[in-house]
Amino acid sequence: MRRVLIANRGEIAVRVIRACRERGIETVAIFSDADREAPHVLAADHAMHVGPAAASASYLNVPAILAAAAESGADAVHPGYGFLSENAAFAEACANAGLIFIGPPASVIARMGSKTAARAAAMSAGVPVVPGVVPASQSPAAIADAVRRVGFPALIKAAAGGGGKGMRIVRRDDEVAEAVESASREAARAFADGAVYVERLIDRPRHIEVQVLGDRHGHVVHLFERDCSLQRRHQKVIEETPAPSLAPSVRAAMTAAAVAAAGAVGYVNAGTVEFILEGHGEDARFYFLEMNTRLQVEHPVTELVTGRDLVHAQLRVADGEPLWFTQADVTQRGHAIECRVYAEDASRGLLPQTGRLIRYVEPSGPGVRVDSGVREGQAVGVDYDPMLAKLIVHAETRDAAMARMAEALKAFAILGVRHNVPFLLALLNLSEVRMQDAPEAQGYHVDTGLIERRLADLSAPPDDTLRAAAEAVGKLVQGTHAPRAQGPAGVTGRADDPWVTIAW
Amino acid sequence: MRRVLIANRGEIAVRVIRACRERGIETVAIFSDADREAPHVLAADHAMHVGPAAASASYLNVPAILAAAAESGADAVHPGYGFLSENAAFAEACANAGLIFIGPPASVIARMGSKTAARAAAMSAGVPVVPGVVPASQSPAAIADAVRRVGFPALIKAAAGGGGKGMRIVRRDDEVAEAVESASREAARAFADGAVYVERLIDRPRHIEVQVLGDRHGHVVHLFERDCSLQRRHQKVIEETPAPSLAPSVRAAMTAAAVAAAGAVGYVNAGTVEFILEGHGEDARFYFLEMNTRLQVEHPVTELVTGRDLVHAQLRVADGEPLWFTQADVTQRGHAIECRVYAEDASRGLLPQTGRLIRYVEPSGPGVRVDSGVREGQAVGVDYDPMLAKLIVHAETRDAAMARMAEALKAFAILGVRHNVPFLLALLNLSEVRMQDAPEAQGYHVDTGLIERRLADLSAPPDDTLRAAAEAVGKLVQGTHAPRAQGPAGVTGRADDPWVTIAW
Amino acid sequence: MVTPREWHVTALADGRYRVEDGARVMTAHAVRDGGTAWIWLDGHLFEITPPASTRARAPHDDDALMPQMSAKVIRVLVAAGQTVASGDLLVVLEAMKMELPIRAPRAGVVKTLRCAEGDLVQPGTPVLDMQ
Amino acid sequence: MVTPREWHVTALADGRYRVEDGARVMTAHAVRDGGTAWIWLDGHLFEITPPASTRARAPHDDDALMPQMSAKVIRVLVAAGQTVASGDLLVVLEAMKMELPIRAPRAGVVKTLRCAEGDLVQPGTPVLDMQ
Repeated sequence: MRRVLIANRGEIAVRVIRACRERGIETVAIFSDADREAPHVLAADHAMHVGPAAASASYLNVPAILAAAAESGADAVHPGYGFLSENAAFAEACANAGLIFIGPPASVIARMGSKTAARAAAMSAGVPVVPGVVPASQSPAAIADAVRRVGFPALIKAAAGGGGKGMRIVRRDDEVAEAVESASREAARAFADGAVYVERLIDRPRHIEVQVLGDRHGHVVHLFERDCSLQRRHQKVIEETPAPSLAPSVRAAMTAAAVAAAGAVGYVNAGTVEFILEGHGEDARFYFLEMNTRLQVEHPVTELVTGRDLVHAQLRVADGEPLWFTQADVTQRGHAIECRVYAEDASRGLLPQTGRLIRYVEPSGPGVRVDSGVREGQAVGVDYDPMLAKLIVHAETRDAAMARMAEALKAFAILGVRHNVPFLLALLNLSEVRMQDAPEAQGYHVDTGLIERRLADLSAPPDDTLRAAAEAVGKLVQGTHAPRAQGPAGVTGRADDPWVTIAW
Repeated sequence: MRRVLIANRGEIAVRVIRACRERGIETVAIFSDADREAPHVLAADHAMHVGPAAASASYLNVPAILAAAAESGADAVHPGYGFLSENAAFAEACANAGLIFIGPPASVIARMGSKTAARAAAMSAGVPVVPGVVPASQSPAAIADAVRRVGFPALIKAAAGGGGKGMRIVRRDDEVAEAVESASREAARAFADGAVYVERLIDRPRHIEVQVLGDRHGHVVHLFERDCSLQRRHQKVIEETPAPSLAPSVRAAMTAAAVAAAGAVGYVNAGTVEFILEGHGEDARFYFLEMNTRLQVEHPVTELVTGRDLVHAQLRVADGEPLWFTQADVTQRGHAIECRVYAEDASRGLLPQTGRLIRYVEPSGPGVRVDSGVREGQAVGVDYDPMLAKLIVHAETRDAAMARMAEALKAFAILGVRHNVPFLLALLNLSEVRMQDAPEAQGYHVDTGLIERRLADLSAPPDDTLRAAAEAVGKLVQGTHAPRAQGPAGVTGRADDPWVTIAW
Repeated sequence: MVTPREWHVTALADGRYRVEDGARVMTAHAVRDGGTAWIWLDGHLFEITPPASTRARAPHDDDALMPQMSAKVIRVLVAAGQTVASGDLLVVLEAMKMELPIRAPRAGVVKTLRCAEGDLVQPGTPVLDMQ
Repeated sequence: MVTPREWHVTALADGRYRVEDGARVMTAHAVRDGGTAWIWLDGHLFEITPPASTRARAPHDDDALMPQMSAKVIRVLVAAGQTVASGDLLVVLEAMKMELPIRAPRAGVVKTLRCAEGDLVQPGTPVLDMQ
């Protein structure tokens, strides 16, 4: 492997480019019209234009990407996450073009990419799955019938799904028709496959997933779990490892199940087996949810706690190297948390925001890692996911990691676009989330519905004293002429003027 | 401990302030006239002015610092490193003022602060020391006599010394007089104590030190070693852990010796026992050099490889907490390297430089940590140490860490002041330093004299192709009017004009 | 009600501001963007507009009928003249790969439709008017 | 000798520059400070001054007699009129807590002493003149 084309953009493209450079591998970035000066383009050795801003015409444009690979002399393709990363046809096309696809074989992607086939694979490997029904056909009537057989509350899910897209909860019979139609439509648009199936809704579950790594020589190891229960609209917001208050026996069973599931399908590459967890302590039950056959957004927490670099691992495995460590060599040390920093407005239902990053200053310091793909001056547009950066911290204990995260979030200065950092701070401050290293017996009361239930407490405005301080700054800033003040100046203000202040 | 005054400046003050905030402890910064807007002042909850720019009148001004502590209501003092950190009188004065001094008792500082007393303490704990002679008196004749008894080459060292100050090598009899006088004078100025002693010079030694941590309840553990052999003018430039090619039996003996030395003097706090290592493999011999009774500049590499936060540990130990882990819990994982980024000019004998940081962009990303105490726009003056930042990387292997460091150094953009980043890159590229995970038997050929011997190879200019590229950028920059270009522009240049280009 | 309290603010060299009231010292990041000052202070984001440049506008039910961002209309479920109940789904937008439902903020009648399927709609403009 | 080669440079929005020659793409950081352009490129630091603003000055033995930075004179070991050998210690300066020795760049005679112990000396000005 000599030259890798990264078929992605943003922070993950930068992340992969860095790892390649560290391994002495040349890199080729691809870019759309919107990304000519994006950080991933500047980070790479070469950059190829693949189309207009719309992802469908650029980062999802298979012929253009394959042409870029051929023209640039790349011999391998890293798909990142999202976009084409779980597209079996793309993996197949890469293989046919003589390119190493840095991921599992196309057949494995196809199998695990269908939720129904993945469910069957998990069951045959002895891994528990959520009770559910695959509709006899994809007609609205057949799906509605499947919902009624599962009983309420039920969950309609896209067979090809991921990231919460094409997923609908139905609690009453009269919600079924609209939910079926909208789930199918969203699934069709997001995955080019509108097929759905139905599961029993596990109420107040935790989302816990296991990182696995398989090589081309039949070895599979796990790198322990991640707790991703803090979600909004089925999208993860904060992830951490180790999972708080997870009984050791349950952890052992889940990691073994993940290795069994991956081994059963001949898995190669870094991958994630997602579970939902119901109940507490030794009695908690877990069910297979799906397998993601690619690097996960939240992979950094695993890297920090296990000390293993997953992108380096992907590159080595794709190059045919047998695993260079055993399961016994993998240990958890300390605690890591990731916050996803999004351009979205917590006071307006977490709606994505657009604008320009007039000021963008990342936090730094001991135990603080930022994986980002934006820079100051850049426009945040409507074309792509509104994630700006991932802020990840590592510390000796969960309490210390929580405190470190709060300080790092406060030091993350992003101006010009509304964002969710105040929301993340409020979330970390919820008593259910803080938990202060509580004894196991006390339990952990975070589940995937927590954010929705506590939304009102998560967009609380700052107190009047802080507001007055901000208004005093505002007066001084209004008097300046450049985006960056050029020299020192001073003002003393009683900020009780009737200015219009919007705050988060 | 509720409110800590940090009796220091720069990166270490910022580091300590961050740790205090993470533990819910309020912070008080002190500052001189030169540091009114320095990062450590902005990071703290409160800030007290202690005097003019000269360190002797501010950061070494004990009455002013004690007054600041009293006025701000601090109940503890963290001395950082340098300045008053190993000043027993200051530790004593803090204790007398009812302040917790975050360090060992004054009596331990005094004992280990005298190299001769420390030597005696090490010897009585059974730790090997370099053969040497303590002069009968501090008269030039007595010192010269001690030199002759040790034999040539000999090393004259300040009894109160540290950081290479007050140290002179003498290889011939006619060098003795000037060396004795200059070592005494430098020692007197740096440590207010001109006493010196004499040791046999160990030729081509490695400098390896062991991190220890003791609590107020009689427990001492070690956190393994650091290799700090890459030095210039007796100042460390690059540090790493684990020490390359260190035989496990030698590592075990050195760490045990360090714990014995610290235990023998009732050591409390984070501290470092420094050794020099002579020879290779199982046969290598180590000698006690000195003990530093404070946090060390290079402590981050130990934090990354052991997963323990040493500043948090200092705070907990100072608050009376017994050690919360045992020796068996301390393990080494991966490899960490630190580069000290200095404002100094490699092409002019590594002389310190002054100026303004017109552009200052730190690297970031997986496994990259920057501990810094400067920011863009700040002046780098003559009053303090020219260290701008510490760049620390962590990776699974030494090779991976070296590659990561090289990439991070290239991404560290510092403009407006000459600095040693190109020098550091050249140093990492020396075959003796790279070593490429060589088998143990091959040995490791770095010693404390390597930089001096290879200095000519470490300030090699860039090739003409790169120079031409820089000149093309220069043309475009010369046409701009603001320090930051406001919009995109383009130029195509054949940069063969006779411009004056200075490059490192 | 803003607590009247004296804050002293000093602009620093790199766009930071030192904010202090004798007891507490904080650092803010702030920039001006047209008439708006963006301020990041103690984990809160402020957008401040001086009184002169403010256009008074009372909050309005029909805010619910405006997209919060540029979006594409993917479905229109009502026609002009149609009577709707509070909460009825009127239009479905899509932006950043998500569906954004526009629901009736109250019971009423659709007066004018201002969009069709496939249109791109902008924030601040209602997708339809209600009587 | 500079290799004649075509480099195309594009200024980006935040003070970075994209530098490419068809085969290789690099990113530079650059700023102008008075007449000097500071450039960070591929791990090398460049200071570039255009021809017009350059004052020609041949390198000179007496460079060795000038401090490279502001420093304090802590010892003067010679007097005017004194004959010195190459390498003799003439003056000891101190800056940033380090001793900086000034040694004779060649054999000769000290013509004028330009400093005394305790003085602050500046870069670019010799501490003494030699014949």
